[in-house]
Amino acid sequence: MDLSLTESQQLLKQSVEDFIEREAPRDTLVELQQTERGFNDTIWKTAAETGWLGMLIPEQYGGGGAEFTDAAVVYEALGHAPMPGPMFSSGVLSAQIIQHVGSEEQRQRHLPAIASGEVICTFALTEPEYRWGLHGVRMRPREDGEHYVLDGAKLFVYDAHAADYVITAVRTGDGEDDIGLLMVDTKTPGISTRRLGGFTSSESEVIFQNARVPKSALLGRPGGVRNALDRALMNATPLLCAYQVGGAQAVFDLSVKYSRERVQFGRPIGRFQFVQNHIVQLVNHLDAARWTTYEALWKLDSGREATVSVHLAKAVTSEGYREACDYAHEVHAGTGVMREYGLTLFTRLSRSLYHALGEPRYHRKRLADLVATIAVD
Amino acid sequence: MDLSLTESQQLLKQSVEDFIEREAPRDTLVELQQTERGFNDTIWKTAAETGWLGMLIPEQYGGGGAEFTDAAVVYEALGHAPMPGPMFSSGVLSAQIIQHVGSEEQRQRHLPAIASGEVICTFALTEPEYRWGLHGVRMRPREDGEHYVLDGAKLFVYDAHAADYVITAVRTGDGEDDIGLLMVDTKTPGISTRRLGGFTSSESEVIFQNARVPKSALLGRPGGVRNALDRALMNATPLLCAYQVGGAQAVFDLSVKYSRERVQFGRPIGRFQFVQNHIVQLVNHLDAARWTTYEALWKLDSGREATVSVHLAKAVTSEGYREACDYAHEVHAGTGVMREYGLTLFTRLSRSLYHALGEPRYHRKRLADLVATIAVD
Amino acid sequence: MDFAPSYTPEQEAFRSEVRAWLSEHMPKTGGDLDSDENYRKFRQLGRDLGKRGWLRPTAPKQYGGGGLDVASAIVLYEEMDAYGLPIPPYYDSGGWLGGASILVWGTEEQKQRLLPPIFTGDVVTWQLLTGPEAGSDLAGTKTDARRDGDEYVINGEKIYVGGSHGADQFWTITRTNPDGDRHKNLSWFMIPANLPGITVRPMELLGDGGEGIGAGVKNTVYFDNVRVPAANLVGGENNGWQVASTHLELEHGSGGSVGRNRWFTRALRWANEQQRDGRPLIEDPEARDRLVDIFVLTEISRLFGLRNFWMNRTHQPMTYEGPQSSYFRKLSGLKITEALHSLFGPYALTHDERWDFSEGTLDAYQRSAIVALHPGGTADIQKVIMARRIGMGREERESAGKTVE
Amino acid sequence: MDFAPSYTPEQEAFRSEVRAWLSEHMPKTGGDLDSDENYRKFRQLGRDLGKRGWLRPTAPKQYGGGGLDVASAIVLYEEMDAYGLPIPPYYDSGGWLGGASILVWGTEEQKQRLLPPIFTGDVVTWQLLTGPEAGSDLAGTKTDARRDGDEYVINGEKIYVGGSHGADQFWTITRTNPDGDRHKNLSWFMIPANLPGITVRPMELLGDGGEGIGAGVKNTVYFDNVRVPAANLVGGENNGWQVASTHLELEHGSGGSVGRNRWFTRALRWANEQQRDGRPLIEDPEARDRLVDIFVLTEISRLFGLRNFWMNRTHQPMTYEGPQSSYFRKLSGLKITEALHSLFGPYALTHDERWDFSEGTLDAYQRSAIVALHPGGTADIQKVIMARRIGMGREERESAGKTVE
Repeated sequence: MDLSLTESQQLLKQSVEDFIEREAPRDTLVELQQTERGFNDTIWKTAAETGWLGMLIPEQYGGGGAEFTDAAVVYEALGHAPMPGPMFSSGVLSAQIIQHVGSEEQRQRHLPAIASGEVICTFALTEPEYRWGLHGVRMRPREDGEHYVLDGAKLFVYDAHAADYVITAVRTGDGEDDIGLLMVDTKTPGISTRRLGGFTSSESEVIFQNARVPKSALLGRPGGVRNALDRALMNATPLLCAYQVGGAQAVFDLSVKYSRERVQFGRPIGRFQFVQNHIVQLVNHLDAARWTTYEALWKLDSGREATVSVHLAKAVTSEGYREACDYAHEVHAGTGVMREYGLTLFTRLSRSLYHALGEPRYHRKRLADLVATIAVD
Repeated sequence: MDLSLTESQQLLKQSVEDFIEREAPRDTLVELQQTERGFNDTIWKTAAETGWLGMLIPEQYGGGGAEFTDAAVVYEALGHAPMPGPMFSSGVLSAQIIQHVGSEEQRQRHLPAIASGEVICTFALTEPEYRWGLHGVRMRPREDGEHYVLDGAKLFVYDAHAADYVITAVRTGDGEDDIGLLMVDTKTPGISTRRLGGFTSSESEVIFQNARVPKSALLGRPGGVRNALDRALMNATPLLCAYQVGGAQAVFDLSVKYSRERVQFGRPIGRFQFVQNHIVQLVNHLDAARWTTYEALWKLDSGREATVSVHLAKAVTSEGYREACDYAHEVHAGTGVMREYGLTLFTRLSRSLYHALGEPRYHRKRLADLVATIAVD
Repeated sequence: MDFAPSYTPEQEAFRSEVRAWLSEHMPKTGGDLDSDENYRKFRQLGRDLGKRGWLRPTAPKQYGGGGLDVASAIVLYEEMDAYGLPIPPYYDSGGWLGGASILVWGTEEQKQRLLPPIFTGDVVTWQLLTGPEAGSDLAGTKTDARRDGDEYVINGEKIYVGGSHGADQFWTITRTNPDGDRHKNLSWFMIPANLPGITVRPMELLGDGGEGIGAGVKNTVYFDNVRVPAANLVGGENNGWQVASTHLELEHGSGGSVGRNRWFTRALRWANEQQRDGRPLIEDPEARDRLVDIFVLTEISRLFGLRNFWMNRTHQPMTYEGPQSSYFRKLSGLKITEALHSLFGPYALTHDERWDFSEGTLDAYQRSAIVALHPGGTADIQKVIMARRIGMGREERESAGKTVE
Repeated sequence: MDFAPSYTPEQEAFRSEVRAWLSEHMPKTGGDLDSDENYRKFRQLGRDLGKRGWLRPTAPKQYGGGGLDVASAIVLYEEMDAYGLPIPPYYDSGGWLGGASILVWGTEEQKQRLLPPIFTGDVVTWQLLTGPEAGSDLAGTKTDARRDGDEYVINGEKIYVGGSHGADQFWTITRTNPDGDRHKNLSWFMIPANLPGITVRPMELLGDGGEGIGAGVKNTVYFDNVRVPAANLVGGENNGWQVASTHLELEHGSGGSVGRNRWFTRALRWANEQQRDGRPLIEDPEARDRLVDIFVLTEISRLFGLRNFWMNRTHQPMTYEGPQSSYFRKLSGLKITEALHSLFGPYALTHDERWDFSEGTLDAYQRSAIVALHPGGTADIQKVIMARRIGMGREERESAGKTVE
């Protein structure tokens, strides 16, 4: 048993933190958040050049071939910034899908481009009748010779506005398993992407109007997608959790600092037990998120069955990040809602990522299905 | 609009409180709780003689014909003691069922005896496959000439160990509405009652073994029971809520008092914000319980449709009483779990009454069914 | 007990009158309710209501109020509520709260001079309470007022002020004796907004574009040697904390309300309209659970507000009820946003013109419920006041501030 | 990162040895685990374990411990846990905590004299911490120890002590200088239970007959001019608060655990066995939701315990982790009781011999989870310590007490 980071993981963490301090301090991120694209090229290039982007991608496809926990160290530090950009959508989620669902040829074609940052990719599942999970997929392509023709909309797709490819889940038949994933080039005529306004992070619509996609864009074989996709999602989710843990940690750090600096009634506010109570609840959520996430990562790295742990981690982490921000706002009162202070960067993410890859209720329901069948001792 | 008690309600409240101070102070009740029967004759006789027991029963049947809110004033004061005994089971719940389900002849026969305290009555619905509501009723009598023959068990029946009659819900057919209510004399051969041990208040089993009950014991007509029973339950429930409100109020009173008297670290503990937080949460639960209950009572008294308010009140009150006790235990720490102090009298009731007449989830589900059909403006 | 206001035939006649008048005078509005165009319409409606004494229905007639009884005032609130509007139909908490303090603490001259413009809708008033250094600790303000002849010279800064559409006057609490004892060194002023030395600058906050008319933007107000006539000092020098206790009490919720939180009916309507897997969302058991969560929370809020309304208007002795209602509303706001997010998923976070079915209200509420945690005293401050009023750990129980309504 | 203990071939061989030994020596028990008969069997098992050094596996060999490495100790815990038992298999938190304080603060003579009886299972030790006047405020004790020649004379009263089956010795914290400064006027004693002037009387508490072996009954211990040899003063006169910091730290949870809370597996089993409407309860969506609630809470508790176990055994610098784990366990205990009540309805509240399917554990837990809020420091005290250790509102961060394990 050893719950510490390895030396190389600590160095990795330090290198991300150094970069953030240099290139992406909080006031820069506050400004960036106001821009249309939401991130900038420095961030993207660094992520690619340092290898953070493609860390999880096997070496033979141009990636770092790192362990899940190594990558999580990076994503936790990114979440602490909080660093914007499609790193997770492209380098983790899409790459995992291509790796597990795609053919060898598709892996060789797409993964190196993703790892190098040359190509940005994301995953589109949900539709206007929003529901996470494959049974919510209704979009059904028409076949036309060597093409599929797509009509309809994918909604709440993270980072689609910045993506070159959108891996689009479509229905190929009426059966539960009749799902296909199309590697759709966003420059295809008839496809448009647009970032949605509001308290979301970087969710977009993708509209398909008579869009012709070559059949070769189909990842893997039709009908055999479900298990491979599930595997990819199980692998990717804990990295998103790590990003959320980093955010919750930052929100904790801010709150403790503010509790020391802010003076009211002649005392630092952290001396008041009401304020202490908020921070205690906050740190409990933070640590619950952290350790459920770490255990899921360890199970993946050590080849153990990780499904229960992944669902547990995502449920706990999503609830925890949201709660952590709420408590931080109670600590900060008016200061916390000033845009320049930066707390709301996290609050926004805590909301948007609450439902990313399935809201807590979804993961709790899946947990119920899994644990209900655990052998009773 | 007038949210105050009337002068006569205030006098009523005072008279119950005076009686409790004289005859049933808390240390007496702590002793009484340890006895097999759980209450004594002084309490029972006073409840009957003062008219508290039969308050809700119409005057022509020997009762007080009082309004719901009048009776609630009494039950709130009783809950504040907390006064034990089958007052609610007999004088409210059973009497309401007989009044609404029974024939005129049955009303005239049973209600005066209940009002005078001569006869103690209770209501048995749930069975070993516990579930509140009529669809949990499986016990099916055999017909034998002028008798029904009963076999099986009713469980978690409040006060059955002290009852002369148990109004027993039985199934008369397979349809949802095929329910009969039998006025069963507990002295009938083949019937036994026994109080259940544990952290319950006064829940009992009633066992039927080849018990022969005359057909005349059937309240009303078979098949027409559901609506009338529902009406009786809707009328009775807010009185139980009032009893719970009284308990939550007592628990609040104890906690505030203790917060002043108990000194730790050189200060009364109520000066610590952690302790203040417990009491704030407690009083919020208390007042939510109080005002949802009062509004339900007012709707009943003024002839308004009260179903939504009754379900709301029972859900809020049951959750609130339980939470109130939990917070009171946080305030009291070790002192609160000493039997002689008396707080646990309330804690026990807060648990047992949590599921009485349906647990909060049941009422929330019924609320969902009702509010989902409210006309949308 | 009677939870419903009862009306005399005169009051029922008054309802008909109000209803007819409103149907004739209610402007057509749409889109962003906080737009300049909509604001102008609501502002005009306010002036029209004010001319009839309907803007401050229970305020004394001699100061421009309506002089109406409570039941008639409820009639007015209810009829306005049918249009989803409060009285006044634009942001004027400064007038409501400041007016109350002047009624209690002002001289007769001040009441005659200062109240009619507020009560008849001639002016919009902003309250300036919070400073960068003085949030929860209001009495720690570092905005100073120094006497100079017939004037006071004010210097300092106040934040989280007002709304998007400007104001005619401000009131604020200042330090008139920096060396004086706490709570005994403050003074309360009414200040024309156009005095030289005043600068108003919008803040960048999470709640921008939030729900409600004119409640969107907040501002910083800077005072740079602003000269205010001494006649505008209300309640006497160094008596400002007393004057403030009146409006703080009301701001902490002791005034109560007869209105209903609209989130349940909105959520119910959308849950009926939205489809999931080809069926209305309302048929999903999870969705129903979340609706009931919202229902329960809003019902409790409504009942606390109703209780306070009754206690306040019938002059029952009040203690912790105001801050309780305020605390509950703040915290249940957060819970409701989470329930809405669970109910509608990512739709709860977008005001996108193509996809948002809520006219921007869902997205705005996700943010405004967070912002609402602090104004009028943080949730923690409400608990501090409740603890003192209930007498936790102390025999003496602090009493509520003096209000009139 | 590695969440699983890794074992050498020697350690795996040790597992086989332990397993074989346990299967031979484990007594047959049944019914009320707190019965006198069962207790005697567990007590004997403890002595047998003690003879092999398995009762305190990581304690130094020269004082009667096992001198084992952490991984071997985990092997032992796991194998005992398979029988649902802790080590020691009877109530002896006094030995665990007091032993730790003596190891850190005792003289060599005291270690050699006092530790072996504890570590080999010869004695059962009770901790006497709380007084009627000193609950959360332990340092406020009014139990006095006055030096008289080679002895100290002790007078006072301690409550919430021990279990149902008596003890051989006590340790407690006393005031040796009533006029001294707070925290500098206390002394820590080991006291034979049979000294004249000691009276033990059972208390009547909510948790009577609660879960766990010997944890049911609590007692009051009265000291009436009890003469204790000065040689039993540990850590020096007026240094008692330091000595206490060691066992308080452990009691606040910093020792961690590798065990699992059994409520989830129990609830799951019952939900499979219990029928509702002719189908297993587990098929009910509400029931599944409650099971997941329990699962999530117990998993978080397990992970906090595991983290602390690792930190403690590998001597990582600890701050707030101990009290965090303790706080979370206390509060989640209450939530679990509510989930169980929701799951099983009134069955959760009865130990009736005919109807209870849980062998009394459900009913006992409904009460013991309430009782568990205060021992080892109330939930509030855990928060106080967390605040100091995290440095809320202060730059200096208090460090955790010194422990050995």
